Amino acid sequence: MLDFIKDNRKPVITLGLVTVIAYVFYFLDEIKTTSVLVFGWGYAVPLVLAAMVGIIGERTGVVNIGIEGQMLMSAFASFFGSVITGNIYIGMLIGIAAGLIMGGFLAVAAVKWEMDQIIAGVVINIVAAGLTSFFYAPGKTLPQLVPVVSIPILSDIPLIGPVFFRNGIFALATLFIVLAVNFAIFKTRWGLRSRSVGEYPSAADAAGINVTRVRMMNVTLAGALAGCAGAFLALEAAGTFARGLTAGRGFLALAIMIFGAWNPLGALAAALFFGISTAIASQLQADEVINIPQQFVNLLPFVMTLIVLSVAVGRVRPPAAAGQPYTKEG
Amino acid sequence: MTLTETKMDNKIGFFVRNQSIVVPIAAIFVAFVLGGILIFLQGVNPLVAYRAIFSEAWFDSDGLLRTFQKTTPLVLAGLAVTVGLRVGLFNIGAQGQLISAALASALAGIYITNLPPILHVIVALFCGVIVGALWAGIAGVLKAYRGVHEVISTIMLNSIAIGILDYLVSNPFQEPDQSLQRTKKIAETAVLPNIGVIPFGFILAIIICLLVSWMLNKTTAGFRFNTVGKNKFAATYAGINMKLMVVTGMLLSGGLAGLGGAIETLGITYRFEPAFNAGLGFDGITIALLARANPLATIPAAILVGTLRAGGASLQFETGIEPEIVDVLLAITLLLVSAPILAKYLFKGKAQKSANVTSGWGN
Amino acid sequence: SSGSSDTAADTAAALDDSNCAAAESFCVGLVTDIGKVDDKSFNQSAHEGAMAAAAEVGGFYKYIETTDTKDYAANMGQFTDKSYDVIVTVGFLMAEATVTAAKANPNTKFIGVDQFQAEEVANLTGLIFPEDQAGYGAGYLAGLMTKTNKIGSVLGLEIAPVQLFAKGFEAGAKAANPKVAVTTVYHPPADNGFGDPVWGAAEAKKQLAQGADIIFGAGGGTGNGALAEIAKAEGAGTAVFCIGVDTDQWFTVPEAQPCLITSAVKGLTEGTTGLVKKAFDGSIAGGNFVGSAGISDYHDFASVVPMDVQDKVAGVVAGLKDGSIKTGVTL
Amino acid sequence: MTDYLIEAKNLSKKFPGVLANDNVSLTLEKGEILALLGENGAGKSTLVKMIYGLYGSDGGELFIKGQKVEFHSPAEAIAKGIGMVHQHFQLVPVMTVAENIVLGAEKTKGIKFDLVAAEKEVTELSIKYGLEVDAKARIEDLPVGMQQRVEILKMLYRKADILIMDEPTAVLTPQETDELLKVMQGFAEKGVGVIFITHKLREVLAIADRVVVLRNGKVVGTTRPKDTDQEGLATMMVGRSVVLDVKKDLANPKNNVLQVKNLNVRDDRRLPAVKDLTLEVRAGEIVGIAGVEGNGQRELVQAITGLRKIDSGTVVINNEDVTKLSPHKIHELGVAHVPEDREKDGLVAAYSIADNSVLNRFDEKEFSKAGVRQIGAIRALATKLVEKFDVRTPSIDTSAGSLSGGNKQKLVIARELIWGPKLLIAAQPTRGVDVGSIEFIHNQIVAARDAGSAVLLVSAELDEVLGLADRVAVMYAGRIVAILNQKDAERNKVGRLMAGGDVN
Ligand SMILES: Nc1ncnc2c1ncn2[C@@H]1O[C@H](COP(=O)(O)OP(=O)(O)OP(=O)(O)O)[C@@H](O)[C@H]1O
Ligand SMILES: Nc1ncnc2c1ncn2[C@@H]1O[C@H](COP(=O)(O)OP(=O)(O)OP(=O)(O)O)[C@@H](O)[C@H]1O
Ligand SMILES: [Mg+2]
Ligand SMILES: [Mg+2]
Repeated sequence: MLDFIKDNRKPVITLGLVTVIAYVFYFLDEIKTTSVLVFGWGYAVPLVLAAMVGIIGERTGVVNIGIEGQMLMSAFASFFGSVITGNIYIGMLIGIAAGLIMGGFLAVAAVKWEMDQIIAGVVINIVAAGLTSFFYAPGKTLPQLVPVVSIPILSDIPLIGPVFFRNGIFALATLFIVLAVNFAIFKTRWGLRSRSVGEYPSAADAAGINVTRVRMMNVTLAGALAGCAGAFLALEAAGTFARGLTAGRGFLALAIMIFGAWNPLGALAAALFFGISTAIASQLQADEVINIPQQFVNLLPFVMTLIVLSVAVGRVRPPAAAGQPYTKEG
Repeated sequence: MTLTETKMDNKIGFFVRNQSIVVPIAAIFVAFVLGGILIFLQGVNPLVAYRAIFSEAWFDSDGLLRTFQKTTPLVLAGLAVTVGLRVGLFNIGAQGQLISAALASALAGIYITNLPPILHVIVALFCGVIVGALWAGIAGVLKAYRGVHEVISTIMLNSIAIGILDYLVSNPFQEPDQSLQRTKKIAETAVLPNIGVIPFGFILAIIICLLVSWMLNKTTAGFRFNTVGKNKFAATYAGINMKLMVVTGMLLSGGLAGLGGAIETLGITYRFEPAFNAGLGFDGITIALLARANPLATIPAAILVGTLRAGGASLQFETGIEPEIVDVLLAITLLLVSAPILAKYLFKGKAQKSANVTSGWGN
Repeated sequence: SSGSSDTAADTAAALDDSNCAAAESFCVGLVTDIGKVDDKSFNQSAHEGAMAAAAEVGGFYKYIETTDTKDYAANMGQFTDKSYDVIVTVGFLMAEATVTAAKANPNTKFIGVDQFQAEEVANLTGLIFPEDQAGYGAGYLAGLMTKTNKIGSVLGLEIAPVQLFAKGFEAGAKAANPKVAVTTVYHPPADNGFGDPVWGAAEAKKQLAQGADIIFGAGGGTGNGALAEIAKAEGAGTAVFCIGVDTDQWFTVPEAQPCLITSAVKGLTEGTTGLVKKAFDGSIAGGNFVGSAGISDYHDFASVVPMDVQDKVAGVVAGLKDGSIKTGVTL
Repeated sequence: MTDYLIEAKNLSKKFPGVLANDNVSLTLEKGEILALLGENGAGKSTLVKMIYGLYGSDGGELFIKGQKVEFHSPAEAIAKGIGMVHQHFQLVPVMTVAENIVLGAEKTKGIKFDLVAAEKEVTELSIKYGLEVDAKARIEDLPVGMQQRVEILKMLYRKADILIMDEPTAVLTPQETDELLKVMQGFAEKGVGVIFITHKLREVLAIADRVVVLRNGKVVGTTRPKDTDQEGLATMMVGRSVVLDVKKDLANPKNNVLQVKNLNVRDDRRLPAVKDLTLEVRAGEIVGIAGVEGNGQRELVQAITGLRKIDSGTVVINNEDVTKLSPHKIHELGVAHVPEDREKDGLVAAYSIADNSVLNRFDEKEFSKAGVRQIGAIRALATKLVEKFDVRTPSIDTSAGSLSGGNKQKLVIARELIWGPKLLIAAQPTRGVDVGSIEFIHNQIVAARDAGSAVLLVSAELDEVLGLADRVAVMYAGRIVAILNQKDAERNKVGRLMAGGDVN
């Protein structure tokens, strides 16, 4: 535990601070605070999941700007998968499978073909927007609702319980996914190898690690998380599919990833920060406590992010080989 | 080897040497074939569909004008992204810069009233360029002096621009007695004319494109940009001021996007309305990548996108195929231009490896 | 959906609009606002109305979905080039382009849905609706039904028709129940302001948690997201309710049925059908045509909404229609 | 034949425009140290990279321990017991020593990577072989000598019995080199076969059992140290005799060109690196800085050339205070700089040789008129550089990145020397350069001095400093601990000073 805190000082301090502030508000107004945080976390969930996709990719040296498209395809697949099979659980699996396929596409294009990684991602985004729009069929509804699950004991903690531990499947899983990704990247053999591939692929190669295979595998598997994010959006958050459902969240997730310094817990903190400031903006609009046009109130999350980044965090260093195809001569 | 064989070889050699031209053309061709299959699956003859697009976009005078009109801001947005890429900056914010500039030039076109025609146009264009440049400049300064990554800052600045403009056109600058969020029309003196089917803005865009290309390839300033983009350590060693380059790179990039927005306002829409410029900045990314960050190549890339978009409506009218098919065509083209598969298939061992266009997250 | 294959003008028929100019053929074209004919909202309603009218009178129907606001004129041009008899343009964003096209094509009848005509053009009819009245009626119902005295609205972008609905809703609720508190939240300015069900759902959830028991979802996909979220909430249909917008969303957003007591509707479909038919028999006149606005059927909630409430609301809606009640809403 | 650890038969390797290896055959026995010699670009690195599975071959056969192999990746070579130390260290800078050593052969505890065990094992291993390192230190915080140890430990950890070392001594101090040579001999005694690439003939004669010489991708001869000497080896490599000692006249120093006073500078980790340093260099003299790498030389050079912020103190060049000036302004005052890391700082790999030859002079009048680049003048300069400094390249349009290491260095030296700078600052000017080129570069530096340039030479190569410098400044822990005239600077004394010892 102590080690954990030491390893992750910045995110832990940030999250701790947020928690303390949240509880202060909680004692002032229980209902408002809880509901604002529920909104904030709900908003953060797809951003966190998508940021994990970005982090896994970049930690392995592959920039994934196609998260937006990967999520959109998965959202589409999970929704229509549910509709067609009549079962949301099968739909979820179809969504995750779609994510895997999209991840696999990026892997083949960016790793195997050594294509410019940004271009490969942009292609995914355009294709996804085009296809999901082209094949969209209106008037369909989900066969059933995603059940809300309460985790015993944890869900009874005031404030934190209802916010984090009383949720749909994907929202619930997200916290654990973040912890798992964090553990995997920094504590496992897979993580060590992946990071070496993302930092200095030729060193990894010289140490006998198959750079191409590690990259292919990670980028593909990360696609599954994009699948979870897409399925969350369609099945849990919106309960439907709409054209352009992801609405730029894939790009926002990249910002979150950088904000969080390519660190899963950092991304969690950044996404919560962003989600909660979005929620606060909507609450300020609803309460009309301050008399400024809603357009300005709603700038809060964006302006805050810029301020925090320029005042506090400063320069962060991406994984050294992110964006560079690994070419073996000869 | 016989004489004819040598001749054959020379002919093939011509194609091998000009791969950078052959591959995109082949890519477009293959994309249209694949797209044709999709169209065929919808029960429509692909040839009819493509004829609908091109007869509208190229062989109809109104359509041709619209093709040029659509191409114009795309050239400039593509250039904006290209210039960024050359300095190692990934400007996702061309959209925000373009729309801020569109409003700025509209305001200049409306509220400056005592200028003669040509001067008024110049001033209004200039206002757009300045505002676009400054909006991007914020990201440049944040990056140079506070280390804020331009990908984050430009994404945030896009949203901030949308919010501020929304407020401005629903309040202080809204057209009186109008429930639409939009400004008044610009004065006649600020209008950029069309010359036959060619908008004056298009000519301007082409000139700027040539200038930027010349600047990047032939001038010392361009050498500075390229060096920073290719190796920032060597650039520092070579005495190039990195901070200054980051800021000027963003200013130039934003100024180009801004010019796109200004031309759009003064030459096509004549006023500012938030929905007018939707997606142009993001198309700019596609175009810059399609052109492989080569300024001159943004012209054909933008013409391709402009043509498909101009012909899209006619496609639906004639065949019932949804206009989104156009994006699928573009995506396939981009994929084939950038992935080595096509070149490998065409040229086997002689395929040239094209260098990366982007440097990941810049540097 | 793909193209118009699920409409009256399916592909086979679409190949044959070559003789629209002929007197015996009646061709109807529709151009959407930036958006699609399956948007579960005003484009879809107008589309269905025009299609129904064309089918009824044996006419021919086709549509174009606009993808760039700068293409309105060109898209209308596709129809005028083929001498279509009637062109329906949807959405107040198209107002100006429609006026221009109408003036340039005096022999074609134009119907501008949601387009107020300040000056009369003989061959252009604006189909307009008093949205504030529809909102007022819905708000009146909400004011009477709320137990918590807290109601809310989850809205799309802050533009004129949405503001009219929202302000009407608030005015109606306050008129019915002075103690009621109304929360009004617009989507932040963004390209997807009318297509963000995720945000809509999150906002609805938040308002519910803060005690609102009736929520008005008005803003395309964004509002629909709110409706769907409320339908999932605890007590949906018994303690908490939702109200739809534009059309009777009982049909267009079936996932909202568990909570949807009514929708604040404007008669888009009937209005469009009626005007197209008038254009067919030649009785259409220029200027503005005020369509109906009110609230839709209660459907399954007819038994949940008390009879006296139903009566009071019906009275208010009638009063609005005959002008004896004013909403007092201005923009 | 089964006795050979490695037997290569007629290996060939083509690169666009270059036949890097042309039917190269070679053998390595158990316990043998085989030195590979050759000019820059002769194909040494290419050959060993093929053996290590980094490159595929375009012809020929390779047998490892009698078995025919065809490697597609280093992993396969590693499995056969081959280990390689690359000249460009293949270490992940942000990871620790232990992590780097076990990378690719990690032990796990449950699903966790067992870092504690790795650290313990690495510490034990390093003690056992007398190559002490801090297992927990991050690579980027270590001096190059230490990084080299990590590379060797990496191979030991994998129990390699064939070691390939590509210019391992290029970045080492004399002491470190001697240690390494001892370690290599120790390996050989245990039956390990070693392929050793170096440009330093002294090292070859000291430990090699056999020497294979490559030229233009072909084996041009095999010999044994006892049958030859430095001259003989040099002649075999270059095809002519090479003068190994620097010939120069006495210096004739004139006015002060560089004056550094009480300089304080910090390193990348914000720790003091240069402390209260004072130094002068006059026109017409070469001042050499001797010192173990990592004692502040790099920061000193960067501070003088404007690349690093100065905490306090002043730098004056030609009577102008340049303490706060930009690298550009300082260059304009007539300062040439051969940077230590040519790949990172000195060249743009993607640029052509022509563009690289004006990398820091692109805006001079000659190469830029009214902001427009003068391509003709630039190409003329590049052609001159390539010819005069014998840069081996197909053309001046070739990208600098595809030059061999030594040729990259020659290009940078050429660029910095050609314009007659008032002050030349040369950091590690001959690192990785073959003997023939070293001779040439040394002569050029002396010629620059004689033409009136002030020269500040920083080199980890003590012989180079002693041979070239008119005055030797010994740097230790960020300070100049002694300044000696060439005649007083004897090897042992300087060595002691470099290690922080006393003059006496
Ligand atoms: N990946 C490559 N692509 C193109 N050419 C290459 C490549 N690698 C090496 N070469 C060329 O092959 C030749 C041999 O290079 P190599 O690196 O083997 O030389 P070397 O003997 O190691 O030289 P040095 O002493 O400078 O290290 C050179 O002409 C070099 O430019
Ligand atoms: N992308 C590339 N394209 C062409 N040639 C390259 C490329 N990368 C490296 N080379 C060349 O490959 C050869 C081997 O590269 P490496 O980095 O191992 O150098 P080296 O020869 O071992 O070290 P040094 O050159 O310093 O002695 C060099 O000649 C280098 O210039
Ligand atoms: Mg070499
Ligand atoms: Mg070398």
